[in-house]
Amino acid sequence: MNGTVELTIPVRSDLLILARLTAAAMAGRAEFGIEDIEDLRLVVEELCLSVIGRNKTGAVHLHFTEDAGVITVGCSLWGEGDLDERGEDDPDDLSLRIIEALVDEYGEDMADGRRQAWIRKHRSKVAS
Amino acid sequence: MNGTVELTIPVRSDLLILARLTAAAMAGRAEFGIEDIEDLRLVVEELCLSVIGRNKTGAVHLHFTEDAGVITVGCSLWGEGDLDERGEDDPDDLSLRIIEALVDEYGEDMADGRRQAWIRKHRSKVAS
Amino acid sequence: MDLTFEIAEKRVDGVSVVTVTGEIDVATAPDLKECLVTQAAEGVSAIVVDLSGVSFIDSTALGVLVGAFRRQEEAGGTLKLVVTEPRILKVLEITALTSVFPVFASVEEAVGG
Amino acid sequence: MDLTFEIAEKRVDGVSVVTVTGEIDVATAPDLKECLVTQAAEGVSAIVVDLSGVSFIDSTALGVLVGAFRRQEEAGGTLKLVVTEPRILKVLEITALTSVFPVFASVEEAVGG
Ligand SMILES: Nc1ncnc2c1ncn2[C@@H]1O[C@H](COP(=O)(O)OP(=O)(O)O)[C@@H](O)[C@H]1O
Ligand SMILES: Nc1ncnc2c1ncn2[C@@H]1O[C@H](COP(=O)(O)OP(=O)(O)O)[C@@H](O)[C@H]1O
Repeated sequence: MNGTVELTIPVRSDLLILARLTAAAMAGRAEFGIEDIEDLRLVVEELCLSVIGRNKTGAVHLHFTEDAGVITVGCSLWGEGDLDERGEDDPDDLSLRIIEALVDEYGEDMADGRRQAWIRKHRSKVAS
Repeated sequence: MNGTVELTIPVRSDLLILARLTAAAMAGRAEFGIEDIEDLRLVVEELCLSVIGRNKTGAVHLHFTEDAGVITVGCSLWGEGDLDERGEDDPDDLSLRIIEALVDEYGEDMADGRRQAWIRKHRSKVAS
Repeated sequence: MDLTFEIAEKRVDGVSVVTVTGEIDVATAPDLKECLVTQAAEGVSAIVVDLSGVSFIDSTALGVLVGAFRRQEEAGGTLKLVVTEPRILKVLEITALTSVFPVFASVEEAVGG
Repeated sequence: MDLTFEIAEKRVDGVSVVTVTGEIDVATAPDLKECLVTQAAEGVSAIVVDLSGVSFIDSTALGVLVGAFRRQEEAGGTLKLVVTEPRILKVLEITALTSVFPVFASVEEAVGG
């Protein structure tokens, strides 16, 4: 628990900003440069969007750890999800391209019996 | 769970800003005025400080709910706390005065077998 | 933390210029979509979306822009972007969308070009 | 979200003016305390803490200011505050600290008064 920040937000679009704020604040405190912080803000948004998919109920659970200039963010879906009928504007492919381009590592694993997606980003050598 | 935001942060001073950011973002989304948002930011900081007291380990667990212009924030301490030797600059009395002045209701209760302190603030009639 | 988001519409030389300010994310992208869908329904043939004042753009917002771009193409119209922020340009580049959208450095160039 | 926090010190007519910028919270208050403790140890008799550029102040920060005020009093010195932000004045008022600190609207008034 020590050193880990956990955040649970309902699958309701207008609160995802909290995930971005948490990522930015942690990266800021860990002395990431502005460009790295902006990358992380976007990546965390895309991580949430990819985990949420078309679910319109339930909650997104995130955990953030920072250790020696490396931030890891894990994201999983809690609770049963009713599916949205979206379909149009499905940006999954875009999310993946963004994540691939901006993180050092990403993947999926099982944590507490739940599928979790995670990303990892190192602080750049020169603060940009 | 639905509609509730939960945040767990280690008892480490430089991350309390996350509690303030979460409070401000929720209040902003709920169309609280600037003065109300600033009040809530301060109150949530003081709520955390009063729950943390002299503990220097463990984690602070917060939950935020918003319903029809009323924001409720609960705060409890998770994990065993090693006590800090502070003593000087003990601002408990100041925390209490601030909380009393800026919220509509506050109190303590038991939640999940843990002592929790909570505050409640209504959106002002006229956005200030 | 800047929660202000605004969409303004104006006409410049017969071109519809949509100026977006703030963060376009999953919460605000629907507003942009509604604006662009309405313009398409009204048969607007030339649209310029000015993203100069945009500080954050996510995949939802990009999806809305791509959707609008396609609708314009199918209807024989155009949709151009104005991007000045390096940050926004970077996001368009990593998603390979700079090869989809005509991107300009100012509204004047987009309207004229 | 503004994470910048700065403390600057200067001398104005023999008075030590400490200018604080940003948010003084539990994370940054120790820096202010260190600055004020150092000044007391150096025997500085007149201190003005300029809070004009402070956007947030919590009880930890207020505790630091009260502690410094008392140290100055005991040593026969003074500590005055410059407050221009209504928000900061409000916090001083609800904690009844406006009756503890001499509060001024500008550095000139604090140094002269
Ligand atoms: N490089 C790309 N070029 C074009 N479209 C893309 C690209 N990458 C992803 N897309 C997808 O195209 C979608 C937009 O199409 P959509 O909104 O379904 O249009 P329509 O409904 O008008 O057919 C976006 O949501 C996006 O996921
Ligand atoms: N209205 C008040 N006036 C004076 N002191 C107050 C007031 N309210 C609270 N205090 C307490 O006084 C403390 C500052 O004293 P302290 O730092 O212990 O001084 P010292 O260690 O120099 O004796 C603050 O932390 C604060 O809790």
